[in-house]
Amino acid sequence: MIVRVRLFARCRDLAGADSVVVEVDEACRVSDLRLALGDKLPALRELLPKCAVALNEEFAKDDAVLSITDEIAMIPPVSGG
Amino acid sequence: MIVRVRLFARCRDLAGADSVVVEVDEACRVSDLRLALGDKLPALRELLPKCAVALNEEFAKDDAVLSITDEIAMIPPVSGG
Amino acid sequence: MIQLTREPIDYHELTEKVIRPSCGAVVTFLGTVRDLTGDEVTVALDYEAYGSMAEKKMAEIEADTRARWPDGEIAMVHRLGHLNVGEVSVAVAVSCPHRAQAFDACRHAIDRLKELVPIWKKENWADGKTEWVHPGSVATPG
Amino acid sequence: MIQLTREPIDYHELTEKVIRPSCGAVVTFLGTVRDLTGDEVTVALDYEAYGSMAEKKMAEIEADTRARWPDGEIAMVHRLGHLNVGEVSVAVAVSCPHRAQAFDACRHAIDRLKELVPIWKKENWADGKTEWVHPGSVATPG
Repeated sequence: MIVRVRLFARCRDLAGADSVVVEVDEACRVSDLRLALGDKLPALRELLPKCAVALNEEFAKDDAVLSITDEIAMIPPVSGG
Repeated sequence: MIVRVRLFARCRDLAGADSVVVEVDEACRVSDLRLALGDKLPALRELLPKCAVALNEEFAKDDAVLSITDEIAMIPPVSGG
Repeated sequence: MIQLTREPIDYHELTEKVIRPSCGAVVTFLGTVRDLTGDEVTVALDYEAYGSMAEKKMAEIEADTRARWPDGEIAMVHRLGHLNVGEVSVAVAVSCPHRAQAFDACRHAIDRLKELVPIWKKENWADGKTEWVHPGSVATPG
Repeated sequence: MIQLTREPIDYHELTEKVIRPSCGAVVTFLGTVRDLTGDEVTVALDYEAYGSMAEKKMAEIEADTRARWPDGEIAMVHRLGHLNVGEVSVAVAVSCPHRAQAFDACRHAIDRLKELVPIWKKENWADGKTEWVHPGSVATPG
């Protein structure tokens, strides 16, 4: 399936875009998504392990399974405040 | 010697005055002053043991010796804030 | 900066005063008049001070707080006179480089103020009676 | 009440909003832009958020703080966009019956905000370079 992943802050700068479309298998897990993103955007590889993944605006664990309808985002370490 | 003692809050209300003049011996200590005040103003006797004594705007210990030039005040338990 | 005042406290101005380029955190504490003390209804408070000593003690607390948290500013104001429920009786604003320091320094300053500064409040109860608040002494409604 | 805004934060209005007759203490925390980070000179910060998730997380922190300190109010605002040194980036105002609670509740809320809310700042250094701040990741000046 094709999913769109939102990118923020340095992830966005490194990718040169505020989202990226990647093709992943059905029943793709968050950990699989990380690998697919690293393949598609090698510039992100260093930062990806530090990022959280949000599914529908909630932090997701690495074994969570993506759904085609999920809003997906990479969350680099936050620095608000 | 004759000293004037400033009174605040419930001390003042109980005494009916914002200061009181008492006669004390030379070399009077703070503890002696408390006794002299209790003799002069029996209404204060219950509250006096809870009060601090200030000499020249500084908390004084019971064995501190009064000077005729001291500014003397009874400080009932504070409740600012 | 320390001050006693009979006017409403402008805590916004007080807070602005402590903001510094070198400080990333400001904590402002406000004491406000509560409507209940235990089960009794307060309609107003009257604050009285031994003014000169209160200012001296507040200045000492300011100096002590600065000595413990040297990088930053502190400002505190206590109001005197008649205050209605919801009005601000005391404001303490502190800036520090980081937030943990700012919280600790502000807490330190207000804790010392409540312990050491000769200021007293008189409760004005709903039934019309009044009573000086002297913690630790036996309450005698007046 | 929680809010993201691109306008300067009116922290006075925010603080007024949480004052309650049943609460005797208000603590307001402000985060302000510092001029130094370590040895490097900051001239400005740019804040960016994943807006919808940031609002959701702030609402969760508000609810969690209320659950822990049920008596009182909480309001928090985070600013986004370009901020100069000394400007307020975040404000958290909390009222509680007593001051220890108000300090603890305000501290809890800002600590959680800095830990959980998807907001990022970009340093604008004096030499014209910029750099996203991602704690725990290797810094790569951009």
